Amino acid sequence: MTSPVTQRGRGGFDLFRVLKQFGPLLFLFALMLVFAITNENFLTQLNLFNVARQISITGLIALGMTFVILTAGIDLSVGSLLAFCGMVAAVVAKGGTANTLSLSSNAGAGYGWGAALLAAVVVGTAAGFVQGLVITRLRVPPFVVTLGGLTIFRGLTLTLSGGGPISGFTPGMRWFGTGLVGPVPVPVLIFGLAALLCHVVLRYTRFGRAVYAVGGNAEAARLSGVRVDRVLVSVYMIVGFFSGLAAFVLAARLNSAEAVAGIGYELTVISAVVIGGTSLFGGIGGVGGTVVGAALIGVLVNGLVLNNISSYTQQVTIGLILIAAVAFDRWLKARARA
Amino acid sequence: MTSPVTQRGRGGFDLFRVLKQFGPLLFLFALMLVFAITNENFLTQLNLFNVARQISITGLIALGMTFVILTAGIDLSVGSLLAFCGMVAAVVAKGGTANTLSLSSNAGAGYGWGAALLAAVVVGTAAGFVQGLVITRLRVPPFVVTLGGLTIFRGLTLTLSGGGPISGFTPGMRWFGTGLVGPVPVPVLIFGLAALLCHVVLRYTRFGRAVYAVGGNAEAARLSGVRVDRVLVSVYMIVGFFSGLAAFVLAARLNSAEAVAGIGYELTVISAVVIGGTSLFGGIGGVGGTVVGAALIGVLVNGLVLNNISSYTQQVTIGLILIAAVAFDRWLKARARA
Amino acid sequence: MTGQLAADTPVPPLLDVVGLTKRFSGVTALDNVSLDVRAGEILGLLGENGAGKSTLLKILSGAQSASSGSISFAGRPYAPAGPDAARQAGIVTIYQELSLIPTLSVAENIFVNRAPTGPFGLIDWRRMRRQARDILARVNLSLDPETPVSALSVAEQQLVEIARALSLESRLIIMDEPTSALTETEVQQLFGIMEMLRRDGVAIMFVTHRLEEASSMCDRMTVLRDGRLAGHLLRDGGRVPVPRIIEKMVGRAASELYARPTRRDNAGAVRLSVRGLRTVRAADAPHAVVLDGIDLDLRAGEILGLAGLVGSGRTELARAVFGADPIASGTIRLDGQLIAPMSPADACALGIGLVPEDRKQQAIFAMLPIRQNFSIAALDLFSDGLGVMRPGREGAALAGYRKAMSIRMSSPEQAIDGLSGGNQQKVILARWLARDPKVLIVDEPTRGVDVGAKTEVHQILVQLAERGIAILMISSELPEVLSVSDRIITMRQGRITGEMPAIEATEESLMALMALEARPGDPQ
Amino acid sequence: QDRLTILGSVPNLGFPFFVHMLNQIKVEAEAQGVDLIESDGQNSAPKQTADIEAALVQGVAAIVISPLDVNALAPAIEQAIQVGVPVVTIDRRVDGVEGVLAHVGADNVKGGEAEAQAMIAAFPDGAKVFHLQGQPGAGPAIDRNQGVHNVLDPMADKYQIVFEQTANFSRAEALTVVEAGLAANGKPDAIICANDDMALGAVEACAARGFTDVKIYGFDALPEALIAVRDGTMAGTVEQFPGEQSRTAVQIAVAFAREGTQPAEALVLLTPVVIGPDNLDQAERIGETS
Ligand SMILES: Nc1ncnc2c1ncn2[C@@H]1O[C@H](COP(=O)(O)OP(=O)(O)OP(=O)(O)O)[C@@H](O)[C@H]1O
Ligand SMILES: Nc1ncnc2c1ncn2[C@@H]1O[C@H](COP(=O)(O)OP(=O)(O)OP(=O)(O)O)[C@@H](O)[C@H]1O
Ligand SMILES: [Mg+2]
Ligand SMILES: [Mg+2]
Repeated sequence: MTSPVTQRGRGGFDLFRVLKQFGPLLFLFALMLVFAITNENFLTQLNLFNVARQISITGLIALGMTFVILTAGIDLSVGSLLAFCGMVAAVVAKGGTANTLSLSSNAGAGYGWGAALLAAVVVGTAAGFVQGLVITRLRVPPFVVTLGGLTIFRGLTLTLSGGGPISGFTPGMRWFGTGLVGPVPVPVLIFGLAALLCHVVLRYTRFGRAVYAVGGNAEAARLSGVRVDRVLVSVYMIVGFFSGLAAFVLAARLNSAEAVAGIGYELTVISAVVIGGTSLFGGIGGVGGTVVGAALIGVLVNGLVLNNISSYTQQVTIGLILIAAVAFDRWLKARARA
Repeated sequence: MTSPVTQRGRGGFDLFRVLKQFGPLLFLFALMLVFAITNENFLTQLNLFNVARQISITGLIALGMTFVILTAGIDLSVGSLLAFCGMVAAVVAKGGTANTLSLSSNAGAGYGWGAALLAAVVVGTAAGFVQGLVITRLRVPPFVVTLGGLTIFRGLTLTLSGGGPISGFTPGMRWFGTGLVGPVPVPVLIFGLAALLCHVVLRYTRFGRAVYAVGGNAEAARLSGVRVDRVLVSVYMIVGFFSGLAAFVLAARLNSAEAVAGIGYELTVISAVVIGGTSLFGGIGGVGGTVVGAALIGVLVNGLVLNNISSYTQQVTIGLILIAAVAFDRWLKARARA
Repeated sequence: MTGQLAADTPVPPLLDVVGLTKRFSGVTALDNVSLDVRAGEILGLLGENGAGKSTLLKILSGAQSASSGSISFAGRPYAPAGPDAARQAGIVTIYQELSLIPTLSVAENIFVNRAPTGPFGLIDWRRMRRQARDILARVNLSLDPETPVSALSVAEQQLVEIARALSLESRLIIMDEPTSALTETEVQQLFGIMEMLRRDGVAIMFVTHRLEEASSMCDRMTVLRDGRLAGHLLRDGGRVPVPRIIEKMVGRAASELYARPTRRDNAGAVRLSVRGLRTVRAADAPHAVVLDGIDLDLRAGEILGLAGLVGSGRTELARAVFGADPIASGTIRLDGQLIAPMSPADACALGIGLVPEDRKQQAIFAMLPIRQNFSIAALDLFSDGLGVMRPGREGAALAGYRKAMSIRMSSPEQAIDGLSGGNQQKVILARWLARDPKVLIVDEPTRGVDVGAKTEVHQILVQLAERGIAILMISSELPEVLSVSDRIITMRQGRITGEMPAIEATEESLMALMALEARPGDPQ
Repeated sequence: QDRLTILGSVPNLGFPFFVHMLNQIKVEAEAQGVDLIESDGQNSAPKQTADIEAALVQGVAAIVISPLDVNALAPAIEQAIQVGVPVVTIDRRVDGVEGVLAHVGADNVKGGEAEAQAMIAAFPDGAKVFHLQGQPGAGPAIDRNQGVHNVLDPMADKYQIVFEQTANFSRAEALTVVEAGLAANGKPDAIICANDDMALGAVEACAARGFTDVKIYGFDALPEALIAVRDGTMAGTVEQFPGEQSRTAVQIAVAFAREGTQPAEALVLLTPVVIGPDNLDQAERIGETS
């Protein structure tokens, strides 16, 4: 009597169980297919590398944000921190805040790209460390601490720069934003390597395991001997590090560090992570999804711009498609479960 | 031998147990004290009513957001929805999108403030309803749905208005933004009444308690017979309603509905709720805290402006003080525990 | 068999389940199960961990839906759309995994969705508190109804759940392991209430792994094995002997259970020594017991049983020693060295382990795979010097425990919340066994674990002790304490009230010590 | 011996253009010997309104303001006028409010028109054009866009806008948008941008593709853009003399507040000028580029 049901259940079963892992990826492919059909320039190598380069900035930060969100935390300060680290890198690269506007690089004056890069990531990591300390020691929720960070770092950036941009870097520094290795843009290479590293850390190290455990159930993690506070401080340092790295790459790419850089990035970055399947309540997800999420957003914006869709319609479309992407993912998972 | 310890514990105990309930409020008072000392104009009736009127717009939305956050949800779309509802109200008030820029009110043409108000809250509530449905039926996380809403409603607003503002309303409508009842500005009155109503709903109705139950543990609430999905849809409708109401008041106050209205409000609003002690993980908090949180932000901005602190320094200070306010609250609660 | 029973009695069954099947992805949890329950009877539902008991009950309570099969309740077809519908129909459930809302007060949890209202439909808080107090009194729980549930012990939560269920109008009460966190006193109280309900014509379905309980309480028993019906057992005037139940459950003749493990005489030097331990009252657990001058010696190679009533402070003692809660004063020595574990991580590093009593809140990572749940306390052992995991080592260790404790899972990558309660408990035990600590504290180690596996767990504890590990075992099941421990101490109100070699102890003597009033002359 | 206090309010200090404006207000206020309350609208009409309200509480003698939005700031400005505080507006004129003491400005629509005219002058025979717009809904974005279209729409056959997108006044966004535009449409002859930041982003995008001869026009005449014009990477930028506007406005406001002097003209309009390589010396901030 019940066997027909059983068989029907088993039939569709396996396919969905495999597919459900790849919801966002499938959606990304579908989207790319649509754009490939509607615009012949979409699938050109030039355009695809453009997209890849574009997503690499927010993508880098999204890698760090994945760690944070896996612990059920959040970091709203990344956009401001990016601006701040970029400004610091620029000041170092130019050797001070004077003479900041010459577009032509005046290599002699500054401290070179090495020092600038170091400054950016050190400042980013240190900012993350401080925020992590406030979160763990003073028990202020991450949302509040990093929202404070959002306005604090913006204020510091404006103070440091006086509101204006700092422009004109050495070719050595600019290579990190505009250079190529073979056919691959340097930012894409950096992003790719960083993603790989993060994936390995999350999946194959003790620290990665601890991140998932803290996000899955912080109290259980504590009672299992995980040093929860250390893990938390570390993830904010990681996202700070990546904000600094992204800041450096962005400044190198634009040949300029701007005080208004990164406004609103927090939402883009968190979207990439969440669309990639990482749960805001922690413990579920990973870096692979984040890369797909970042790519999905990048492709979407690029495809709409390529098709010269009006910016009003673009906004409506982007919103709808992002929701659809996640809805599709949920639907696949629900199918697999039933 | 143990009695000294016991006594010491008991001694501080009661004071802190009472105080811990009022962390944000105490902090607010301290802040007001500082501003009262540093600036003689701060405590004037005029200034205090200014502050109250200023916080009433985001405050109204924050009331609705309190419901959402109590269920462990979030609504990022409120700023865009505010712009959209405001634009709809303006179109209704002006009787169409033509002739939208005359600042002098042309009462004959439009449909009157009643219709405009109705349109704003109906559109807001309906938008919340749709978002709530997507969240509960398609199981898309609130963060994603309302982030989509954030761009969708902004796009719709721009489409509706063609990018420009719609200005010039009847005195009847403007009264809601600029009028006085006795000495009290109308927006403050509306905010006060709404806060009272929300407090009663949350504390003294089954629906209100169901909101807490869903946020405390949705699965347990379901097993206890709470219709979780209905509660969820309702809270998004409530925040939508308040976004519509706030939009109407804002348009009335500025005598203009702008397409760029409400940008970034989501963070201000959520801050007010969180600073007021409502947990982003749901189940804990209430409307009283939200009012205090909104007031804290409003007073802070006002006091810094009054003291002519430079805008950049202001941003840094605001960030630090918001973190300090919450840290103080946590410290009080932790003290009470010891 | 069902048919026979129905023919014998004129009363039609209140609940009739026919051919119920439930499939999860990859697992058939219930396979064509039929049973019935009549008004005024207590039906025991028994089976090994993962046999499908909870699944069956969840379907009846509307929490899950069946894949196929039919149910009728009170003569009408019954297919509840949700828990609310089930309740409307008159079926009330106490779930195995506690389902209270931690952020709300006890009173509110009792009255979720049905708070008493006054004028204008507004909630009448005062009436709610009063009624809550009355309801709590029925299970002899004298809690302030304003206390948030998050501050309650597992046992207290269990009692609140029971109280809530009793306060609902119902014709069938489903209880999934209601006694697993309770000590004898509370259990007897619950049984008293169940008797009363039975007399009032309420039907009860009752799941337990304490077979003595089942044997004494149930009018009939339905036994599940691997999701299939293994058979029914009738009281037939006398009690159903436990070995017969076991035979039905496991499908073969029962070996001797609760056999006192062979006496060992290998208690070595003092491993853990606690002197004058005191804790402070915490605001988030205001009514929790405060330890008041605990002195304790735990020797290498011995199993020290810790007995006490609910709220006697056993859990507090375990947590304090493990560094999970701050201590106010006192010393803890490990191998003679003064240690003051500031945190569980420190305790772990020193070689102390703790299996907590509250599995759901304090032990499992519900959404994570079994593998990660298993290895979290021993990451250093499963990784190399650089902190890179060695999945091979990890997998082999897990496979070993899976076999040793017969953990029923489909794969190590399965999320742990897909396991039955008992199997989850085994994974948590394995987590700490893998750590191989010097001192292992187990708080209700066999909560929800079936008879067979319980024996295995006991044997494992004994083996550990034989290897020189010092074990402190907290258990609310006196037979377990008696059979596994070498030495037993009892607690009451945060103090140690007695100590004796297990060989001399009896349930009666322990009960007497557990119930001992504070000695006269002691400061309050 | 009461020193006067005035309010100087600009829409958004995140942007260098307004930073310059406020700096010039500050300079002139010092020169005039008055105290200045500085206000940053932070891109929010309610915020700028609140700043005006706070200034009124403080009892300022005059208000010099560049309103974020001409309509939304009208009620606040009206309120100031009602309590007898003189208001001078800079850059953007508030319509329909009676009693504004004076307006000093260069019309953004006119500026947009001038920008488009400059492009036409460079390509008399027609051109393929990209157009980068500012933040949707923002006042200057709307006005500049309208100016550009006022000029180009009637000549749509000769000057085709093949690609028109917003880049939100942001350099980073302009870079990515132009990259996509180039991929989809190939090389344009000219790119018209609603501010200098976007123009500089467009410069980077074109440079990356080796399209160094695209004529790129910006708006605001920021020092960085002036350098780019001098170096030939940008073709031109629109100068609206924000510094002069600001200083004039402060002078008018202070004179009225001190002596009740009515301004000679209630409407001071500076004609926007497109700065190219030839007339760099006309740029207000050319001194900051050396
Ligand atoms: N949500 C789920 N997803 C997948 N499998 C599940 C799920 N819930 C239960 N199962 C499986 O169904 C089977 C029966 O589980 P159930 O919880 O009913 O056992 P049980 O008899 O109550 O055991 P215990 O005595 O340990 O509580 C188990 O094999 C379990 O792994
Ligand atoms: N820091 C804490 N945080 C949360 N809960 C706590 C804390 N300390 C103690 N508790 C809870 O308070 C309860 C008080 O009773 P206690 O556990 O001491 O008695 P017990 O003898 O272990 O009995 P049982 O565990 O059976 O209730 C504990 O079970 C524990 O769950
Ligand atoms: Mg079970
Ligand atoms: Mg206990």
